[in-house]
Amino acid sequence: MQARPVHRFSFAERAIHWLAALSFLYAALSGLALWSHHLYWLATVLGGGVVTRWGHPWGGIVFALLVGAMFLIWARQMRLDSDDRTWLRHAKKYAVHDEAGLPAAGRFNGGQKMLFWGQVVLTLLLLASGVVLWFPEWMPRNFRLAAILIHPIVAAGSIGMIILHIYMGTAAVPGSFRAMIRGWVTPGWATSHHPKWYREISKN
Amino acid sequence: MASLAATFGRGAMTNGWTDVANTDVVLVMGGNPAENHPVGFRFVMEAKRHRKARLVCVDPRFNRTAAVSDKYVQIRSGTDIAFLGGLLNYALSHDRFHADYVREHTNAPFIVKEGFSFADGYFSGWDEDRQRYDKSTWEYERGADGYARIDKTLEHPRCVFQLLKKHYARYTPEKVASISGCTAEEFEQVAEVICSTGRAGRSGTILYALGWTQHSHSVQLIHTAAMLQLMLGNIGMPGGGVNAQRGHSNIQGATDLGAWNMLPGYLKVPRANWTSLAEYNRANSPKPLRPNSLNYWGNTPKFLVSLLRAYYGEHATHRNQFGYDYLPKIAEGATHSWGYLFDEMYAGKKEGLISFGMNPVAGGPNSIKMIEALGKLKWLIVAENFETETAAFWKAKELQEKYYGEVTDPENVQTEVFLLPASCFAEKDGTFVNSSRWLQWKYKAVDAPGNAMDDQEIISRLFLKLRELYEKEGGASPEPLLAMDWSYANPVSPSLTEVAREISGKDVRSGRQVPGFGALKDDGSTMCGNWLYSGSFTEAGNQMERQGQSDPTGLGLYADWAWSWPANRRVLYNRASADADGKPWDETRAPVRWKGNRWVGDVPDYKADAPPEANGAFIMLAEGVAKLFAPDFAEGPFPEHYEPAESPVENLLHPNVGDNPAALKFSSDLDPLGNAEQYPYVAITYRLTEHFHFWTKHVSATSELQSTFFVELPQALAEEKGIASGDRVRVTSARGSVEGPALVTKRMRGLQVAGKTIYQVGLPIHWGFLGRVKGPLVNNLTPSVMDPNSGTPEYKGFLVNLEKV
Amino acid sequence: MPSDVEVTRRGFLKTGAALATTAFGFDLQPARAAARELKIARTTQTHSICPYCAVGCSVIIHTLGDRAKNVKSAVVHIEGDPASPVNRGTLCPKGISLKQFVVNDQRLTEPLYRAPGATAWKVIPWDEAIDKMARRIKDSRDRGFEAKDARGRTVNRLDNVAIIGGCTDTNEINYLLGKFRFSLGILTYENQARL
Amino acid sequence: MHTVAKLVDTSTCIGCKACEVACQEWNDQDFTISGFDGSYQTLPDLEHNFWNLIKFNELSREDGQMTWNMAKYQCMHCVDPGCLRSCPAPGAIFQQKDGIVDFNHDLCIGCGYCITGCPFDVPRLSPNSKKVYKCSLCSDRTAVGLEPACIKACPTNCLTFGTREDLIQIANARAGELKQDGHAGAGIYNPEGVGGTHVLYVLKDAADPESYGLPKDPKIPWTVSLWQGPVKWLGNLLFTGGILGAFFHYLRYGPKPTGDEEGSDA
Repeated sequence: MQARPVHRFSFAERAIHWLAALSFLYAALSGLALWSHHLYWLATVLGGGVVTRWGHPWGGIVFALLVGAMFLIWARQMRLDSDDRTWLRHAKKYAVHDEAGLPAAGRFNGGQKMLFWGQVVLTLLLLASGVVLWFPEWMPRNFRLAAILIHPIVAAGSIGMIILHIYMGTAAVPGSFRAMIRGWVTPGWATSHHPKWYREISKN
Repeated sequence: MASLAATFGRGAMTNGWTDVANTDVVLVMGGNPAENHPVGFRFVMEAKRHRKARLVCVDPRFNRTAAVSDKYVQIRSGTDIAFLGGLLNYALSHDRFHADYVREHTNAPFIVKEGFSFADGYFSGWDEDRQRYDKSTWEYERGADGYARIDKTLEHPRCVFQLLKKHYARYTPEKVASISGCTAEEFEQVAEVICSTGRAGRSGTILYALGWTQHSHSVQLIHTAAMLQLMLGNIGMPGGGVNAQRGHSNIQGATDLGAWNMLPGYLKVPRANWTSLAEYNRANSPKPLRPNSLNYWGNTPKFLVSLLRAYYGEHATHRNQFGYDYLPKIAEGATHSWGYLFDEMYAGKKEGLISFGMNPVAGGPNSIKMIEALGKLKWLIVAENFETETAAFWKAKELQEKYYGEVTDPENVQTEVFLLPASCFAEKDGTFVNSSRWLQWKYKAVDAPGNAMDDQEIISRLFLKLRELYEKEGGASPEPLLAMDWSYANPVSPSLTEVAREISGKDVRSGRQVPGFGALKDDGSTMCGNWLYSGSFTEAGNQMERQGQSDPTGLGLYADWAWSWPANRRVLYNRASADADGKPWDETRAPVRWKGNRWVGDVPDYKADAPPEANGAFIMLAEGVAKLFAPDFAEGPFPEHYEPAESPVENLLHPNVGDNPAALKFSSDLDPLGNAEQYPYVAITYRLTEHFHFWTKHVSATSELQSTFFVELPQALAEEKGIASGDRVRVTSARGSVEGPALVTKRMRGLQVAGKTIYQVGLPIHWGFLGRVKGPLVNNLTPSVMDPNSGTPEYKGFLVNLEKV
Repeated sequence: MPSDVEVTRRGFLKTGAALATTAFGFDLQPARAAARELKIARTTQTHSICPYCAVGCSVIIHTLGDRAKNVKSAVVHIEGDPASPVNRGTLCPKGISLKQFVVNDQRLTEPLYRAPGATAWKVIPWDEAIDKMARRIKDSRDRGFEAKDARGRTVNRLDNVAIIGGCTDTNEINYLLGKFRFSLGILTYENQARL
Repeated sequence: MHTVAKLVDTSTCIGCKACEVACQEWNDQDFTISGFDGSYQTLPDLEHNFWNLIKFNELSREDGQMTWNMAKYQCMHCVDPGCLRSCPAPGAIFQQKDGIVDFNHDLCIGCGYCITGCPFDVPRLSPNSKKVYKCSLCSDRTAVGLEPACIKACPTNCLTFGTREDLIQIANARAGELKQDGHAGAGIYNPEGVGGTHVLYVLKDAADPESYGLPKDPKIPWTVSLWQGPVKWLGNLLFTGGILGAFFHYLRYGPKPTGDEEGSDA
């Protein structure tokens, strides 16, 4: 039976997501080059230390702008409701594929919403601390001292989340990657992962 | 320098830089060596570190020297004689003077003629009409043998010692404090330290500079210091002396080679009444005043004839008195000092001025008068490394009008100006004489830039062109010009080595260089350009090039480094470092020692083989000893405290005689003096360590260090006036005004003088209307009031008003 | 950006030894030879004396080249001469920046002339300057020279022309200036020594 | 191997600025005309092209006497340099065996972390080259056996150059002299917080280095230490843990069932 494709992500959503992904990848790799001398070879790959130091803040700015765009289009949909909270409480069950008793997910499940809000907050922190590190000559010393600690901690958290996100979006949930590449999912995929959303869009 | 020459016999720093390390007490007063001679100051720091020497700083400002001093006292500018007079009184009344030294090496035992007196601010002999002294009562009483009478017990009521004691008894600590603005306690603390050197075994030095020489009573001021050092037995001693720190690289050399009314070697330019060589020699070869006086100036004829022989070569013969007539003769009573030069120029009495490396517009005093005076010239020739305010004086209106009173528009300045690019120190060889009297040879490193020319070539080409014109056209008395010897191997640009040989002198017949001035003759058989430098270039070669390091005495004499005038002697008057029997006052610090048949150590300032008792220790003076009582000066044989010409208070010692009665003042319309009602604050001008005079405003490194002129003022005054650091203030004197940001400091405070609070304002001098950084000419403010003996202007301690702009 | 890659690799090569010993350390402290070259390694050294104050510090002037025929020497550095007992190599801020005094774009390089009433300098050749100046001096001297005074005494003096300066020039030049002064009979000759 | 050091005896500093100019001159710095800021100090602070600054501190003591403390300020060449610790570009900052901490500007990426890492606030970013500069202790001169330019210039022997051991001895002796001279609080400044420094000071009042413009108890900032230490290790753990966790999760649980496997390839 050939299932009718279910439209999940608009072109704009997908474009913003992938631009964000690319800029995040660049910022993360260039950031990692400066994270440790042992990863400094990444700077070499990315065009050398001076270029890396120059490009990293710009990558970050682009990423932050795109996170801003995502915020504009998704913030309303990312509000946590009571189902999400219940879902989050039972996230462990989700992880081991024991989904009985989990509330039905809407367009985004609780985990995805947490990723969204997490990235929004961390990106704001990265942006603020990053600007301080970008122009050390203009910044008060205490700001710089705070930023030099906050930026790597937040970056590490952000990268950690994205590792999880990539796993989930590729290997862990087949069909998700296609959803973000092509924009559609199968009715089965929709039913099993986002039943509440599927019900809603089927009504219309 | 006039002062030291009269007191000791020679106008130069007595000891030298390296010797300062030998001292126990340093009095820095009238100078700021940490600021202006940082490298010379290193010997003070060595003495502090290695000898536990005490550094006392007495100055109107808490300055860089004060910052590392052990004791600092703030005084009012222009009250140094009061302070030093107080020290003399302290030494005498507390028995803190070196009695044996005073008896042996000074004129303290000399008896002064009856009739000498001091009362109400005047010494005996004041002629109110002529505004000068008749000095006939300032003389020694002579015995039947023609020599001065002495009393070695120092008890005769008219002996110098007793007169001195009486004169300074008025300078009590309380009086000093109320004149100078310090407290009596501060004064006594300092006096205790200074006078601790008034015995054998302890040396104290005095370091001074332009803070002493730039007063209307400067020569007397330095004489006071010299008297103090004599009373304490510190002259001729390593670590002692009165050490003038001179401000320019070759000020000493330029003076040694004849400036003002001098020929080279401090031989006087003839006076009109010395109509023949014989009369000159008579007038300038003093008679000894004591039987044991070596009286070295008795050799004047040898020095003069050798000089004339160097000047006029083959034209100097027995028949023409060796060309004596060629020399210009000064009218009796005339002095051709700075103040007169510019006063006469301003009055239109000068046609031309040639300036080699001087900048009177910036250097002043009274810059506006300098500018206007230069505008009265027909022509002005300036040889310089950089365009100076003097060469460009006609631009003053255009470039920095706001800093001036009325100056003339360039269009109305009719002076023709030649500005010649000269080579700088690195671009020619030759000798500089430092403050220690060391003649140090330098070598040429590079060529001058562009078409800049060596000074010797500029002078020579002008000379040769003039000679050519006079040969071709004749003119007014060409003889002195045509007789002047210019027979150098390359007359257009004489080799400086060749000139150095001429200065040191040679035997005309053998053509051999003379070994020293002892070989000079008055019969025309020797020639010598400057007897003081005789021996600097001998048959053994150029002594000034030497770079030997040996210092066997450990006293820092460095006899093999360069060459020191006179006769490579390093510590002047070193014979006075020992008692009558030749026993050193301090065995650990003996520059010379008597070995039974000769003196060893430094070159003795004495006959090398004369026993200790043979002569007096001060061989240049007719007395044979140093002069506490010195009739040479215009305003009295003893220094007396006189207020600056512009003073905020009356003279507390004698209210009817305020400032120096003999001071030189000028009466042109540009020479007004201010009073304390209109101008209530005392101003001082000074240098900063970051700059050298008016040169380094062309150098970016030093311009970066201090880019901006500022007005340094006490915090209390600033608060009173509502001025914060950085606010723009205007300083005005009776002559002109300057503007700049205020530097408000706690380092200067109000001083209690005669019951009044007196504030002082500090003005660094280094800016002008040309250079990499620009600023006002501080000398717009300074008065053309001069010391009567030296003609040095009163740059310190004049009155100003101050307002926030 | 191959050049950056190259630079980075060179950096690693230089630090190779240190890397080997601190394989996992984060505090990388590579020791290596100084990267800077001594700028005065092969200059020509000339002994001189500082022209500023009267302490009389010895300096060493370092100039470009070895005085070979085809070299135009230029001052590249000036520092204190340790041989001098006066300064033992030390200098003050003015002395240490002497190079900038010698090599300075504000130095005068041509004779300049300002005609009466003019508002600007004009460059003139040396020969013309010397001719003009000698003429001015001679005219003034001819006008103002006094061979005998009012009482008939020989005075041979000139009081309408004065010379100032010399205290920043060498003895030899002062001596020549003195000869120049007395050949003309000039009475007024002042210098900074007396100010 | 011996290490080299500079000694600054503040009791003999006359604020002549010879060291400032010697530094500028030797390092061929461009000179900028500074403004007036109401003091004798050349500049308010160090600059990327001004590595050696004498700080002038005007203080009035309780007894009404003035002191005018002058002290040279420059890179301290710490034994444990905060700049080096925080530098992300390998080899851009290095510590020579003789103790000199120097920058290799070919490798400097201009991130400015060293500025933050330095407890003495010394390195400065150049707006022109976008690289960071500071005193190199004249490593070009010391490499050929010459003393640093500032040391050579100093007229009052306030500055001394030598081995660190010798200078510590000299400094202690000098502090002893000052104590005898009535400065009971005299001592040396060689702050332990950075493992000691290769620029040592003798202070008349060692308990109050701030009156000479020196920080009281300089340490590498804890944020820098935390970042370079635990944060980095925890971060590394997080990254590797995250990747390995995902991998083993997949091995154990496999992908989520989608509900319509056959539709996935459409």
